[in-house]
Amino acid sequence: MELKRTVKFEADRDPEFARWISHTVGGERIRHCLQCGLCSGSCPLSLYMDYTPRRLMHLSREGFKEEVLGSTSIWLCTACYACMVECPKNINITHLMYALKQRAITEHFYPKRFPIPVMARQFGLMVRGAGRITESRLIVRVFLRTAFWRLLGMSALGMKLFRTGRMPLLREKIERRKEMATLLDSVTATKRELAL
Amino acid sequence: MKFAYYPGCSLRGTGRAYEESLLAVFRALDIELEELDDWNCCGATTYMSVDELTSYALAGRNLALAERKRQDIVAPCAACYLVLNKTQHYMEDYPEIKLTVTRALAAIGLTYDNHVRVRHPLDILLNDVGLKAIAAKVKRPLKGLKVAPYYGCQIVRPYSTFDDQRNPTSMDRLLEACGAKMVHYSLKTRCCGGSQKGTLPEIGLDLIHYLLSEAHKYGAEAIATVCPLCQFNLESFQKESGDRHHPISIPVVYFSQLLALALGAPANKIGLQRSLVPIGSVLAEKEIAYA
Amino acid sequence: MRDLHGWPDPGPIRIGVYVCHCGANIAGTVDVRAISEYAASLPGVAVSRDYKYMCSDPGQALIKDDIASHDLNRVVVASCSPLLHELTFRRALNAAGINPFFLQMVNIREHVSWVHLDKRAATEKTQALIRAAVRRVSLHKPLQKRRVPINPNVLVVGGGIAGIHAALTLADAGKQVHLVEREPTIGGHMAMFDKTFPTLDCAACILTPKMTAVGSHPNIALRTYSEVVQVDGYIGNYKVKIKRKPRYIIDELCLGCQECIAACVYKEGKAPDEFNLGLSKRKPVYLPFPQAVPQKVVIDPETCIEFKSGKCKKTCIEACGERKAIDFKQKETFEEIEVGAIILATGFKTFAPVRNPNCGYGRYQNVYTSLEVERLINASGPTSGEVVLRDGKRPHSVGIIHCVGSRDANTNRWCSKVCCMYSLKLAHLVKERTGAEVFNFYIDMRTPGKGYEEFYDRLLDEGVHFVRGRVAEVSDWAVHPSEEGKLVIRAEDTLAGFVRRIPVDMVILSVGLEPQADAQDVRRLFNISCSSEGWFLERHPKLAPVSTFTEGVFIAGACQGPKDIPESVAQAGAAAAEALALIDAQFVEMEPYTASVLEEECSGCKSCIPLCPYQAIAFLEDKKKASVNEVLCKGCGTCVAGCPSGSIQQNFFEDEEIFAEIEGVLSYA
Amino acid sequence: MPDLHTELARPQAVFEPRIVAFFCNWCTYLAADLAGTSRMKYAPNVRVVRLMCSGRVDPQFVLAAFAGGADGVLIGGCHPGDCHYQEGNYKTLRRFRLLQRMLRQMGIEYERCRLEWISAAEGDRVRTVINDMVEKVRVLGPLDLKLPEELVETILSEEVAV
Repeated sequence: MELKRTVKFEADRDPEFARWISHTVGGERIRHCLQCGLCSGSCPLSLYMDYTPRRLMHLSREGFKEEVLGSTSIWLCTACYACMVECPKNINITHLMYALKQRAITEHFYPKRFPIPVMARQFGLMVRGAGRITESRLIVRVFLRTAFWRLLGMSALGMKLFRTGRMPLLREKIERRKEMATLLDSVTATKRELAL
Repeated sequence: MKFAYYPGCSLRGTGRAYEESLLAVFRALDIELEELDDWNCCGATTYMSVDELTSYALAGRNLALAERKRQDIVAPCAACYLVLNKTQHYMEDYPEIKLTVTRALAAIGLTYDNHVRVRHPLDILLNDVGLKAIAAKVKRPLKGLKVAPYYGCQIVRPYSTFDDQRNPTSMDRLLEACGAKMVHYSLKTRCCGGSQKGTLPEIGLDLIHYLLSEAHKYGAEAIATVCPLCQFNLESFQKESGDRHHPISIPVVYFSQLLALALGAPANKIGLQRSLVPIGSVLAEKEIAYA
Repeated sequence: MRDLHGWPDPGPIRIGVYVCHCGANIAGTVDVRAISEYAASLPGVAVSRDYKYMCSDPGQALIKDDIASHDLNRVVVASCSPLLHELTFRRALNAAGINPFFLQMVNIREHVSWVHLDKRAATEKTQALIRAAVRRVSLHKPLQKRRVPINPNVLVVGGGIAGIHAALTLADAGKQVHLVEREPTIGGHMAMFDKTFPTLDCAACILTPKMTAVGSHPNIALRTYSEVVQVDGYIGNYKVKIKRKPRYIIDELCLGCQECIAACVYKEGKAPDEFNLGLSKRKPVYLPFPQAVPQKVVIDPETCIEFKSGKCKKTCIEACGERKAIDFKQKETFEEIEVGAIILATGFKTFAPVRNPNCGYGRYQNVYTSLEVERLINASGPTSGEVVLRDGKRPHSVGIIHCVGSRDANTNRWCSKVCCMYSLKLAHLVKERTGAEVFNFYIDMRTPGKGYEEFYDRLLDEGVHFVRGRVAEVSDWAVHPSEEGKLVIRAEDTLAGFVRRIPVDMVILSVGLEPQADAQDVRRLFNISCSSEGWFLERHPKLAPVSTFTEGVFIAGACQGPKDIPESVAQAGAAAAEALALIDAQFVEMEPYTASVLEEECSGCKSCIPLCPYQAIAFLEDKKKASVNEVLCKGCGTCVAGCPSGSIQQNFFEDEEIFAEIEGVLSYA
Repeated sequence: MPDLHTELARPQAVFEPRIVAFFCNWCTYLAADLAGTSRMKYAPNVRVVRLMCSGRVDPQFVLAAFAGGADGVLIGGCHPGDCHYQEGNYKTLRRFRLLQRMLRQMGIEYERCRLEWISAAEGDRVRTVINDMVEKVRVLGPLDLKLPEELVETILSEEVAV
């Protein structure tokens, strides 16, 4: 039997993190949370989570950053918004999940070869280059960088989709592709300027 | 009625049947669509989760393009509908987001002043066209075809104003007007797992199985969807999810395919040939001529 | 012509200005010392002081002493809202021998120190307000309050436990009480319950004697199946119009023998029984419940054959025989009464759970509201006290969901206060009657009250399960074989830290309390206010909990906010006492803010006459002048503002006084 | 290209508008009291004059306030149908419409004179209305009413009542 210290000291808390969560977009009402657990109950993914959404809300507002950003829950959220429309205190839980995901990526809090950040990156590159997503190409790129063996398992489905015309390999792109880079660079510049 | 049509990337890929059938429906009902000139990816949920500001800017470009034409947007894809709406809300609520997007748009010579309404086809069919008008144009009634309506997440939640967020009924009413019989089951707004199927496959398969088996349990002969990703998930992984639980095979179509069928469009013009689980035998059983 | 910038002749006017610290409430934000010094510099001010608590005895003594020693004839007090202490300081002036209307109050607490953070800005604003008051008070004229006699009769609206208790208290004190109830019987919600928490005494046993007492009290005129439709007049002198709906039974002749019910051509119930919330059926002629007061039957024209076709055999009339108490031709009637005070005890309604689709009400037949279960448990209810499902089977497991329609931004934000306790009561009763496993799903257990926490302990002892978590969904979606055919309640067990799925046979929704559907109409009828939630608004949340802003109108019970029985009764007693205090004084003093016409300036244009909602302005044909009847005038001042020749004036709100105030807040020192 | 600093940070305004408010005793004055007891914070630019009913607001009061240096005038009454005196607020509304037209002719902007229905329970609305009005008037700047003394007198002696 392996025993671990579970007591938490004040030094374990990160007050900056607590401040950040209640000041970030969507965090305005996190302090109103009454810990009723309706978010967890309505979440279709909570049955797989290490910390339920309710616990994440509380851990975040108290500043337990390690626990929150290291949690599997933030990666499980599918943004189905069930928690948000149910929340009796109108807390924007879905958006906070986004915010936590972003923070975890910036601070490198995710497992190696974890597909979500990889997918996001590939998605970003494709949008920047073409302005639109070609699903077939995105999927190939993601699997190559995470679990390429899965691609083989998927090939049967891929063939079916290809045959029914639902997997066109032709690259979708917009005409004024240059605008994409300008648009995205401007966002980056403003973000830096405002320290967002 | 004339709208700016925003297909989004999926309707040009796995969701082609959605586009084909939807255009057929709008044609049959004399609603004019003009594809939004040079539209770009909306930013979608994956992007949203890692770089939200960027996705607001991407959505902002589409909104600005529509505003320049003074048209409201029709966005059939659930993710696009959500992101475009969310961008509008957040630009109003958060000055820093508004500033970022306004600047980015200015850099490519565009402006956006919040004049565009982002509409879903369900909304337009129900509120602009109306059930009566649609029922009057039904040429091929669906003859009690038992359909489980599946709304999924992002159409009704959290921004829809055209339907109840917890208990939506717009698709039920539309398909009933075409003669279908709606199957009532409790999971019609429960998440299908979305892109989780791609990233955490086992979990995605469980969620897919729950939906299929509940619809099946209450006697559904087909599932109607409003979202390309839902349709893809529910249709493509029936075998895999069946392997984990018990096998279920049920056609999963877009609501617009059923609607187009009822309005008299030929099956091969509304993407029914692209189904992985064909609906043909079910239609034949009901003696619904679909050729 | 008015002088915009000049001072009125200060002449003999000597003003005292008193700035209250209100502890730190005002002094914390406003520089009271600087204000007092500033006031001293204003023309006409003879004395200026600041003091810790002006409303205290020493504070008032300060004013009285100054009036005597400094020969003051005007007083300005800068403190809290005039609605709190204007009367206090007017009394002080009166005691010191000057006219009480030589006072002007400045509200520097509610309107300044409590709403501003910037000390400098708050102090500047205070200066402006003081300047305005000093200017205004110089123009004040001596006024006299009017004394009006009070009608000693009282109207009580609503015959639930609060209305019953208020009516009995007043009647026992010898007052004539008119009790109006819109249902065919009094008793309200309490009559529907089986037991009451935490003592578990039988609701009927404690309520019925009071109901009978109301029915037989010589001082109570009970009008059931009646509604107030019009209210005119003012404190001490209200005229109330009451509509009596036809029950198609002549009250005076009906004995309550119920022979007609037995004789009705319908052998079985026909329409959903309102009292049993539709869980059983009643005949077109019925008594709402066995202990109903008055014991007079009612005929429902919606279901009675005679009303529908006119071709009924009318066996009821036959059964009634010689009494001839049935009258199919009865019409609604109107009656006018006069009272001096009114007590509103119109109660609440329960939250309609269809507004929250996730709890499955209306979709799954074995989902009940708590009120429905009260009827199931009640021995005189639809199942004679058996707790059974719709198919007649006894439930083996029951889930009680708290906070349905409470503490929820999507429906009602407030805590309904009584649900935790009644849920415990239902848990106990259901377990006692059925032996089922009972699960309570709660957010927080709220049991503040005498013996309440002990009752919670008792339930814990009895083995009832408590799951801390708001229920996300009730559905028939079975994931596990043990869930097949059951209602599955899904909620996070927040104390355990994971989501649980609990299959049950029966779900009870502990629905919250809401204002009555027509609360806004009633409020307008009696000219009182509602809180933003729709509850009747009390004059002061702590110090005047049963008074309203309309004098002579009091509120009691759950129409003011969620309340349990003991609280409702306590409030009803308080409202009765307030009404007694009012009418036993025999006279009421009215503010003298009435309008009057300056005859020599009136051009006789009559434009003021339609402006008055009280018909208080008459046109004197002989003089061709308008004239205000002071008794009818309520002092709104609308005619004053509307007079084209400026020939109507309003006491205490004369044009000059208001102009002085406007100039005062604007001119910079 | 919009300038970042002007858009994000409100310019440090030197102009503090002066606003005179006429609140009825039964609804809006009580609402302002409620805002106080609820410790809501709002801009300190408004000075309240208490009247029994918004129906007592003589258009001359509004003109006197503008002539006396006010940058804005706020009138607060009970919601339609809720007047303590049954229908005083309807009379106010009627007069207010005429008054607005007249102010317009005098070059006084629409936003400077405002009529709001605020019930006794709406403390929060007092805060939002006041804050909003102060901001709007601040943007308009000081009221530049260069009226000669005689004109002021004429205005005040003119018949403006309904």
